[in-house]
Amino acid sequence: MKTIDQTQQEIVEEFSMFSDWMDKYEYIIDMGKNLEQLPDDFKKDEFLIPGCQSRVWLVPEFRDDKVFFKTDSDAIITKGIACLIVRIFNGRTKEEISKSKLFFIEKIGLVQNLSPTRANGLASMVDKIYRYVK
Amino acid sequence: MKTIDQTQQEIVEEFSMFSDWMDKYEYIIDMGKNLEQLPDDFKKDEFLIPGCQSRVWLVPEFRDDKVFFKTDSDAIITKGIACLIVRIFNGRTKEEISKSKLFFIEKIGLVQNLSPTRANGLASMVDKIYRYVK
Amino acid sequence: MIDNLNKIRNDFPILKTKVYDKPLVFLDSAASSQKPDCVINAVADFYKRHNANIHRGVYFLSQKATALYEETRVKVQQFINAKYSHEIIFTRGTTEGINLVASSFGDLLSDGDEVIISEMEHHANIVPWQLLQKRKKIVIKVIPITSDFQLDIAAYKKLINQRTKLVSVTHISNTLGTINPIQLIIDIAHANNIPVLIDAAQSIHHKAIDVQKLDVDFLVFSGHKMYAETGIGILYGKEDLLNKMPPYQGGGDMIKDVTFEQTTFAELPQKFEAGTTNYSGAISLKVAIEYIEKIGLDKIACYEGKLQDYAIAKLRKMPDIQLYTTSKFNKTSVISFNIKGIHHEDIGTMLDKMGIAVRTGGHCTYPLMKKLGVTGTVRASFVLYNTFAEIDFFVKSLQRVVNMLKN
Amino acid sequence: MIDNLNKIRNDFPILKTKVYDKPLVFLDSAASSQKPDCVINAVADFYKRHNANIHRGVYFLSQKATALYEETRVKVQQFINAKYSHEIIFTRGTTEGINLVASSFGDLLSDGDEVIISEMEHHANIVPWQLLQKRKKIVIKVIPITSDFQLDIAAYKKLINQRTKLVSVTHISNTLGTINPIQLIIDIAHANNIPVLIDAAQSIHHKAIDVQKLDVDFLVFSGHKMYAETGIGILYGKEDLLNKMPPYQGGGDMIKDVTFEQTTFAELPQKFEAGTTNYSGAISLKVAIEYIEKIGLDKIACYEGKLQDYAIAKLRKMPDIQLYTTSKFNKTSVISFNIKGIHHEDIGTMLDKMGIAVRTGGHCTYPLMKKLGVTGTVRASFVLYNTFAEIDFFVKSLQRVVNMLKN
Ligand SMILES: Cc1ncc(COP(=O)(O)O)c(C=O)c1O
Ligand SMILES: Cc1ncc(COP(=O)(O)O)c(C=O)c1O
Repeated sequence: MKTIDQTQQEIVEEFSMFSDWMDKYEYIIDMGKNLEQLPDDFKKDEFLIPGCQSRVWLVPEFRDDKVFFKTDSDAIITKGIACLIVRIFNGRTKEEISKSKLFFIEKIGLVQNLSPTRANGLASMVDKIYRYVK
Repeated sequence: MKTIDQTQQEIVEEFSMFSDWMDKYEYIIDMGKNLEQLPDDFKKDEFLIPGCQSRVWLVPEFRDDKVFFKTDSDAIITKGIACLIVRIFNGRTKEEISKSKLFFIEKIGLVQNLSPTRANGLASMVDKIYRYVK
Repeated sequence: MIDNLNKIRNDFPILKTKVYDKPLVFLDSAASSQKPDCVINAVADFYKRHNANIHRGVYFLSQKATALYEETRVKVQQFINAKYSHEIIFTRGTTEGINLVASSFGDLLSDGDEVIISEMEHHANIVPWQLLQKRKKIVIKVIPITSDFQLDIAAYKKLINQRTKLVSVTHISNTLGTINPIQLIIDIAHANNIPVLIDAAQSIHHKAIDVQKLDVDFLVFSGHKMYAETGIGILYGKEDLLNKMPPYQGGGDMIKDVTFEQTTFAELPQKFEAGTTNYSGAISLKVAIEYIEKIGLDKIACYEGKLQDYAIAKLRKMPDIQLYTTSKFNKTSVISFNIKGIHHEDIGTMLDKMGIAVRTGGHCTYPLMKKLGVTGTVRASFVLYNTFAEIDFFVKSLQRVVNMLKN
Repeated sequence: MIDNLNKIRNDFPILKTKVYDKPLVFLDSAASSQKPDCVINAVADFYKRHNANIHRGVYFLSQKATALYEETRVKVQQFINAKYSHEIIFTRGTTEGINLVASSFGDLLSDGDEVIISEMEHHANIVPWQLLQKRKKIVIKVIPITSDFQLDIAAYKKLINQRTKLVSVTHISNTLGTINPIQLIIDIAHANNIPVLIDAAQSIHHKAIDVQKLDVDFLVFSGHKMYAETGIGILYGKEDLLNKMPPYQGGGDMIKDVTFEQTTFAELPQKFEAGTTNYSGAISLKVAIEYIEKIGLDKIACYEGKLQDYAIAKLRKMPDIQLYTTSKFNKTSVISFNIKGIHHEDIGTMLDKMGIAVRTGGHCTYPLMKKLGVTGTVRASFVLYNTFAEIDFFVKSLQRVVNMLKN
C-alpha cells in the first residue's frame, strides 16, 4: 500500500494531466458521481461537516487499528473533493494520519481556486479527520 | 427713517467697500465690540437662540406698536452679525417685518462664507424675529 | 428603453475586467451592484479636496464636508419625496435601519403587542424582531405566500387585530423578485391605524417610490445595491414617529447637552446619527442617485423588465428546471431556480469558472427556502448594465454545466 | 524622527489644496485625519476590479472581496496583537463599538451593577451607558481628574466595589491630550475581577497597543482617525467575553439558522456583523495600517511629540493664554487652550480665514468643559504630516487674530 504522501503525489500527477480548469472540475465531478451513496441513516448531524454551503457527511469507522471513512454530499463537486480526502486517509493508522501533512490541495491548486467558503469546508473536513484520530 | 430694504441696501454698500474677507470681518468685529452689553438678567434661556455654537440672546420689546431688540453674544463675531440683524429690524412695525425679505446676507456673501453652523444660527435668529411678530 | 447601453457599460469599470481570463458576466447585482466611475471618482475627489469631520468644525473643510453630507440628505428627500429632510436618517444599510426601528420603535411596544412580517422576508426583517423578543414579549405574525409566490393578502387581513402595532414587509423579494402590492398593504394597515415599514432594499433603484403618496411610515434601503458605496443606507421615518422614538445609539452629535446627571438629545435627524457617520459613503449616494436620475427610473425599469422576460422565456425551455416565479407582471429582474437533481452550489461553482457570477444558497431567506422545500436556489439578477447577449451566454453556459453535472 | 517629511506630505493630496486662496494648514486631525493616496486609490481600485458582496457568493469576485475583507481582520489582529482574528469585530467606528458593548455586555448586567467611566470621556463613552440606564438600573461612577488634567487614580480605586462590572475609560483624551496609565487602570480592575474597555480612538495611530500584553478586555477605535476611510471601526473583545454576549443587531451573515420558531447565531466574528458591512471601508483600513507600519509607530510618536513640545513652548509665551495641559510627558499632540476674554469660536472663525483648520467648542466632552469651567476651547492637533513651519504660522496667525478680537 502506498503511503499518505505517495497517494498525495499520485493525485497531484493525475491533476497535472489537465491543462484547464474545466477538465480538472470534470474529473472531480466524475469522482463525485462514481462514489456510492451513503445510506440515509448515516446522514445525521453528528457526521455533518460545519462551514460548507452544501452538506457533507463524513463517517469514520475503526477496523483492525485502521480508520476507514465513508462520505457523501448533496453537491457533486464537494463530494468529489471529499473523495480525494478519503482516498488519502482511508485504511491508515491513527499514527500515520496524525503525523501526515496535506500538500496535494495546494499543489493541484484547489485552494487557490476554491472559494474561501469552500476552502473553509475543506479545512473543516480535514480538521475533523485529525480530531477523530486524536 | 429708512425702510427695511433701504437699510439692507445700505449694509450691502458698506460691505462692498472692503475688498478682502479680513476687512469685512474686522468691520463685523468692530460692530460687535461697540455694542453695549446686555445686563445679566436678560441672559435667560428664553432669549437664547438655539443652534449656535456660541450663545446669542435676542430680547424683543414692543413700544408704540414698534419692535425694538436688544442682543448680545459671548462671541464677538456672532454679536456683530446680530447687530446687523437688529439694525435692520429695530423700530419696525409687525407688518413691516412680516412683509420683509432678507437679501443682505447673500449679497454681502455672509452665508456663502459663513459656516452652515453659523448660517443655521443666523437662520434661527431671523426665524425667531419673524415668530415674535406673528 | 435605455438609449446607449454601451455608454452605460463603459461607466462601470469592473465590467471590463476578466475572471479566469474570461469576460466577467455579473448577474448578482441583487446582492450588491457595481459602481459607475462617477461614484468611485466622487469619493476619491472628496478625500482629495474636501475631507474633514462634519458638523463639528467652524472651518472651511468641515463646513464644506457638512454641506455635501446635508445635500445628500436633501437629495434623498427629493428622490423619495419625503416631506422634510430631517425625516432622512443615514444608517449603514437596510439591516441597520430595521434594527434601529426594531430597537427604538420597539421600545414603545408592550408585552403582547404584535408585529406582522411575511414569509418572504430577508433575515434582516426577521431577526431584529426576534432579538426584540428577548427584551419584550412581542408576538411575530407571518403573512404566508401563495403557490404563485405572492403575499396572501386575505391571510394578511386576518392577522391584523387590536394588538398589531406594526406591519413590516419587503417591497420586492430578493429571492423571488415578487413585487408586493405595498400600497394595498399600507392602506389595509392604516385602516386599522397600524404603521407600516417597507424594506425597499430591492426596489429603490428599480421603481420610483413616493413616500408621501404611499403614506408609508418607515422606509429602509441600502446604498450599495443602488450604485453607491457600501456602508451607507437610509431610514426614512415620518417625523412624528421618529420624534416619539428614543435614540438608538449614544455619542457625539446626537445630543443637545450632556451631564452625568441628565443628558438631552438633539433634534431630528442628528438624534439618530451618533458618532462620526460614513459621510463619504453618503456623498457617494448623492452621486449614485443623480446617476439613476440621469438615465431615468422609468427607462431603467422598462429595460430591466425586458431582460427579465427574455431570460425567463429562455430558462423556461430548459429541461428539469424549476423556476420560482410565475406571474411576470408582478416581478422584477431577480430570477431564482433549481435544476432537478443538481445542487445549486455546483451550478454556481461551474458557472463561475466560465466568468458568470450568480448567487447560490438561501439568499438570507431561510424560512422561504423551507417553504419552497429546498436548501437553496440559483439566483440570477439583472440591472441596467446587463445585456441580452449576457443572458444568451448565461443560458448556454448553464446548459453546458447541467450536462457536466447531471448523472 | 520621520525621514522624509516632504514625501509624506506628498502622500496626502488634500495638503496641497488651498482654502480662500490660502494654503491649507490642517490642525484638526484629532477629529479626523486626512487620507494618503494609497488609501484613496485602494478603495477606487477595489471598486474597479474586485467589488462584490462578501461572504455569500461562490464566485470569484465575491471570494476575492471576502478574502480582502478577512485579510484586513487579520491585519488588525496583528496590529494590536490579538490572540484570534475572530476577536476583531468590524463596526462603523468607536461610537458604535461602545454602543455594541453597552447594549450587549449590558444585557448581562443586573439592576444595581456599576460601570466606571471618567470625567474626561468623550460623549461616545458616556451616553451609551446612560441609554443603557433606560433599560437597566445600572449606576455610572465617574473618575474625577486632578488639577494637572490627569485621572485621579486614588479616587478610581475608591470607586471600585463588589457591584462594579466594567471600567470603561479613554486611553488618550481627545480634548486634553492626556495619556492615561491604562496598564495601571487595567491591573487595578483585574485585581478585582473587573473587565476593562479602552477607548483607543485617539491613541491607536500614536502608540503601539498590544492587547494581550495589556490584557485589556475590550478595545475600540475608528478607522477615520488613523488614515482610513470613514464608516469603519474596530471592536476588539476577548473571545470568552464576546461569546457570552448576545448579538447586537440581527440580519444576514450573523445567523447559523433562521426559522420563525427558533433562530441560532453564527460563531464569532460574524455573530456581531449583521448585514452588509462596510467592506470597502475595511479594505481601506488594511492599507492605512500598512501605511502606518511602513513609517513606523515609534517614529511617528517621536515626531508628533516634537511637534507638540514645540507648539506648547510657543503657545506658553502668549499673553492671556490658558493652556489645558501641564505635564508634557503624559501627553500626545492634542492641545486645548483659551485666550482670556476671547471666545473660542471667534478664534476658530478667524484662523479659518487664514487657511488654518482648528477645532473649537466642547469637543464632545461637555462634562469635562463644565469641570474646566468653560463653554469650549480651541483645539489644535498635530499628526505625522504636520510641520514646524505650520506651527510657526499657526502661532503667528493666532497672535494676529487675538489682536483683532481683543477689546
Ligand atoms: C430585501 C432585502 N432586505 C434587506 C437586505 C439587507 O441589506 P443590507 O445587507 O444592505 O443591510 C437585503 C440585501 O441583502 C435585501 O435584499
Ligand atoms: C476619545 C474619543 N472617543 C470616541 C470618539 C468617537 O469616535 P467616532 O466618532 O469615530 O465614533 C472620538 C472621536 O470623535 C474620540 O476622540
